[in-house]
Amino acid sequence: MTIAVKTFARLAEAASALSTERGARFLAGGTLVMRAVNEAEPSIETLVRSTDPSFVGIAVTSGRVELGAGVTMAAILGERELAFLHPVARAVGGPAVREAATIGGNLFAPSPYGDFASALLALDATVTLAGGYGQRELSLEEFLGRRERGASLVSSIAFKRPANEVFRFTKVTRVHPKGLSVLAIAAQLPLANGRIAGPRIAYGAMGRMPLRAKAAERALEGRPLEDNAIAPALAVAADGTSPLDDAIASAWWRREILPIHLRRLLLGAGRS
Amino acid sequence: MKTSIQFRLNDEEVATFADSGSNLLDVLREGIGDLSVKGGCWQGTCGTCTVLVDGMPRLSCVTLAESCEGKSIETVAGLRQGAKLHPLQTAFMERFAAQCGYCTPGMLMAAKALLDREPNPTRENVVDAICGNICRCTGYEPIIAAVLDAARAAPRRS
Amino acid sequence: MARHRGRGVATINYPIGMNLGGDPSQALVHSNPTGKFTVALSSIDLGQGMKSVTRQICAETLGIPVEDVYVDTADSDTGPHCMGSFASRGTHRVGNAVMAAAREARAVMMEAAAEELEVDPGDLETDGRGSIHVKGAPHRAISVRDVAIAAQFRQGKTISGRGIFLVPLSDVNPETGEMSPATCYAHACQIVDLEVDDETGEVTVLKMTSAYELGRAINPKLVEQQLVGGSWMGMSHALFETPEPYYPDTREGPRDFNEYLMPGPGDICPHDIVVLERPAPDGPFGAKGPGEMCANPSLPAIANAIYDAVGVRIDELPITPEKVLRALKVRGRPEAPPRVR
Amino acid sequence: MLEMRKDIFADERADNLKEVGQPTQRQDMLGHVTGTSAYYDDHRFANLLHLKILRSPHAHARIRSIDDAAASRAPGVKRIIRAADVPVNLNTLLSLIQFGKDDEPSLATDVVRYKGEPILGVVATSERAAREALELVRISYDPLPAVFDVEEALKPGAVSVNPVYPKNTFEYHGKYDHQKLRFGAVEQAFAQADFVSEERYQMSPIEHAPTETNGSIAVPDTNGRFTVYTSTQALFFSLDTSAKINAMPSNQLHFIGGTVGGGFGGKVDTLTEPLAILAARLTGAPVRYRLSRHEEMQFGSPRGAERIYVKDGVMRDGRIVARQVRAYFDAGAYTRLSSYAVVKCVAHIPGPYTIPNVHADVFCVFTNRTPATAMRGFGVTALDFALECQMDKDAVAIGMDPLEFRLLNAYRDGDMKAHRREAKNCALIECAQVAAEKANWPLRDEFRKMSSKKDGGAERAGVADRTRMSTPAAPVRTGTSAPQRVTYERPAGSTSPPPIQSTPPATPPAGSTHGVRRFSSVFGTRRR
Repeated sequence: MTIAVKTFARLAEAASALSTERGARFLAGGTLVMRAVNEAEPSIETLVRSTDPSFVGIAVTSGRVELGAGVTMAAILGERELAFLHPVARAVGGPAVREAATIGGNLFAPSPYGDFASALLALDATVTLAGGYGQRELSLEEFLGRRERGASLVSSIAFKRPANEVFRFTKVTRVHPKGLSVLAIAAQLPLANGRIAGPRIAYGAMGRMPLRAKAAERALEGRPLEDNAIAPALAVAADGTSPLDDAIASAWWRREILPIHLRRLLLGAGRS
Repeated sequence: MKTSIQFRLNDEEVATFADSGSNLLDVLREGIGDLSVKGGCWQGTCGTCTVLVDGMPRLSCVTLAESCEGKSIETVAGLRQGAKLHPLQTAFMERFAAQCGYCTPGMLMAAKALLDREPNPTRENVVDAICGNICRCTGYEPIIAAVLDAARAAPRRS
Repeated sequence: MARHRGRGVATINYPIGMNLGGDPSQALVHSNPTGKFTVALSSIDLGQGMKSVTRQICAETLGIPVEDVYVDTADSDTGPHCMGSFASRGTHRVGNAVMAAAREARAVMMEAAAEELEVDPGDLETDGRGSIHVKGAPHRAISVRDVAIAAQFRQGKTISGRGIFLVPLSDVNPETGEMSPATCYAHACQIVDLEVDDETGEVTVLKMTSAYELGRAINPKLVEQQLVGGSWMGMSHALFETPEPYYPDTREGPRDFNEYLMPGPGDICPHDIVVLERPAPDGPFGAKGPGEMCANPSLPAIANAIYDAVGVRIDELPITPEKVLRALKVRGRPEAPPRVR
Repeated sequence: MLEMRKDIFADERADNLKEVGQPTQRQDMLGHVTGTSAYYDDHRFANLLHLKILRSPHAHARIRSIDDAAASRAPGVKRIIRAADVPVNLNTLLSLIQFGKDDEPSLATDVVRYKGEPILGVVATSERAAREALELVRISYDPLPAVFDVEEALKPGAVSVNPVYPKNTFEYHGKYDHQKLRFGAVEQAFAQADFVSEERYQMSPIEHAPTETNGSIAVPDTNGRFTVYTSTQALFFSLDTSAKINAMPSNQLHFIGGTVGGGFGGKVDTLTEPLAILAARLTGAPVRYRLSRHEEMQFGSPRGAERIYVKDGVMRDGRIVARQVRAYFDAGAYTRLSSYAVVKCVAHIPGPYTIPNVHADVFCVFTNRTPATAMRGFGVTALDFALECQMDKDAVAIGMDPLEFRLLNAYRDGDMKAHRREAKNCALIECAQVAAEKANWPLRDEFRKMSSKKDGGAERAGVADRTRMSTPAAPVRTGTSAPQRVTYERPAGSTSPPPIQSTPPATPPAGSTHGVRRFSSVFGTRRR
């Protein structure tokens, strides 16, 4: 059986096809889907693509960033205004993967992939889904909670642009400079009078999908970024996480080193 | 279902028919007959099949061939100009940067992608450029040295 | 956080060729009518440089430039039997077979030259540049090309040779293990400097310094390829690789190069290498084989350096950061790790 | 950076060579950098068919039934290959050198013994069609208990993995469950030693991970022959193994290879050629059998997982007086080459040191893991890891510099090795001295002045237990034990190939030479 490839000029048409065609899968960068096609994954019978220009659009204003879901890691790296995201994009694969891998695809990548999604979670991003009957917006958190429940087509992702120096990211790998995540930490750490106000921290590879470090966020509220002050946050850093044992690392090791790397990130000693 | 695919390969127009849904690697090798491109995993994880699509490095094994319609593709078969080797090829030879040679075509194309946009790379740039390409023989050091040599040897682009 | 530096050493030797011998290889060498030689083998070049090493051995033995030799391998219709490319047997076994074949071919070449120059073959020598002349009288010379033409078209001689090399099979005494496992051994000593992060267990290899004794470096560049790549593989075995990360549970076995861990180009370190040559009496020009032994010292040298750094012994490979961290938790983080040296 | 130390051992070497010793460019380098080096898969054939293999999901199970009816009707499928199609469906690689009994089927018949064991093949017009057809095959299994640990496998009542070796150990000399090494008297030496320690070491299996996976293309040639393009590391080894399994005369096969995308020991096992040839015979078309990366990673034979116990007796002055090694090589479900590695390991004990009392027992153990095979440093890498870690611990225990401790015990010319051969051509001391100098590792003067050529022999040349000493020229061969790699001669009357076996015996008779006779080329009789 060969695969049918259907290409649509508009995302909405692609979204319709995705829900009506037999065994349809949306193809963006291909890093995950083409591998499955090569392996003759039986559930894939149709590849749906779109050439909609909005799918690869990047809109950056002083307050807001809106990215088409088809924007690649390489495109992020080519956008000076998105410098705060460059360490995140560079953490995804080698250069050839970054040319293909899209931020939309990253939202579907199973752990320990999906580092970019954890960054977007820390940025409190909203996801816009394209459907045959129009668009729908929901928070990334909500999206991740239901992503395995059915085919959906993400058309764009938007978030408030963080102030300078507020966003931090670190990824721990076994292999350097490129490797799958042992864990990734993304954090927005706004400071007011030298104290943290409204932090937002997300982890990659600390569960089946990117997740918030809510206990640590609460413990950091109102604290300065100093060794003693962050200790309570480190103590609860792993609360609510459920890391996997996989080929890269065990759940035990992930939990053990999470507070170490969170501390390094908070105190500015992390790799980025 | 066979579908027709046409693109530029190393500055020549080529066309072939392939099963719909085929990856670019299989189309280049089986369809067009460019055997300079090697396959190592068909999973997008080893970099062996790296080619340039419109000047940018791509893993041909996870690139839908139909998405390359009308594009310009470069493989190592087109790297040398006539009898004259590309500076990267010369540098790889001088540094003995290949043993089994199987990863070499992909390595060269990954390195070319770097030098085409960054003629004066740092060691860190080179390490990043080849970090998606697995080599099981050399320990990488001779490859890194060769790419740095090639950058020094290449005529400066404007 | 504290990063602790450590240094470890290992010294090893390695047997050349199949254990107990009994692993022959053959070679055929012949000239074309204009004095260019082909070596026919069935041996495999899987990157180690079989074609190149045997080419140099053949040229040296024939006394002609290396450019005038081409190695053709591996076609079972034309290449005679070779046991295979394993057990560090390529340079030693195949090299010897090629040398024997080249000697036989050289003898015919010298006879043919002697006939053309009307001298005794014993009075002739090759200059290594494509010419044969009377010893002490370089002007009384003939080119290898002209010798080949004469041999083929006037004298009716085949400038060719057959070679085989076989270390006779040794038996093993079942009660004592008495045996003759190998005829020669390569040697190595490696010193590894590294750093251990005592909060995460992560190990960063900083420097390798090694001395390898391999009989004769037939080609120092090819030797360097093996030594550099082999040490990388040794480091990989020591710190990274396993297809069964949760053995004896076979879950989560890696399926691809993202999941199967090996050092990336950002994990490598400077490596100072010194090569020693104590010729093996039965090696081709004394050569042993560098290909396998070079990976071996890195595993224990790294393990020993980790102990030197933080005082924990990991005796189970690979030495993952998780294992180091677990051991550190049992032992307690060292303020001043016990020094080995 | 590589430095040649030509000054060392200069008196043993002539350095008047012209081509040898030169940094000549590799003959194959231009091909490598231009992408023109031709690997096995760089050959194109019209109407190429593709073979994919169905593999066991269980580590140990009885196959109750196989239903491949739907698969055989699937689009593009040309042929299903079943165990019964394999002419000689039981082999062991080293039968080529008359070592070991045939113990491994090409396709499993009644029982699968490791996760990933081949059961059935589909030959189809595309790899995709073959993969899709495999999804349609229905197999029902009765899972059996499995054993994954070498020492568990040796316990009484352990699951029996391989019916050819029901006790889970390879048989040495036709009667022993392991290979021994006995030199001197370790127990007495341990009793007298100042310090005794025993440690356990565990090697990991290692995937060879060549960038080119194992594969081959078998092409029906004119005149009834088959041309086989192959990634093998050993051309005639693979040719003869393929001829045996296919019950074909070896000259019906024409193997072409020699340019291989990395091997490291992982391309000796002849994993693809026999079935590619069989598929080409059964379909009359060229067939490619290429392992996917996933198959290569999970089911391609890895480096074995050796477990090694080392017990040392050391004196306060730094002399090692006794070393005892107990090692278990995890062969996985079938022998492949592990039996050979055990003997090589025994030969390597006690490492490059002169120790007067050495005792070793090394086992080749069957478990339900993926069959292990050769890899760079085969039989030695794990032992070196164990011994060199042990050396470090010994040095710490007696408070000696670890490099000086090694130098003190290093073997020298004229010393007696534990396998009862004189040490010659040694250079361990010089390597250690040179590396120490290069790395600024301080050595005391007396250690810097040591030499492999000095102070060896004399009492270091002795064998403590002389009752077992034999003359090196005539190794002891015990009366009734079966010969182990003792002869290249084939049994008389072996020129005609035996009849094709359609249903191989599950357990061949012990000591059978089954499989050996029809071989011609491996030991030179081809040109006799």
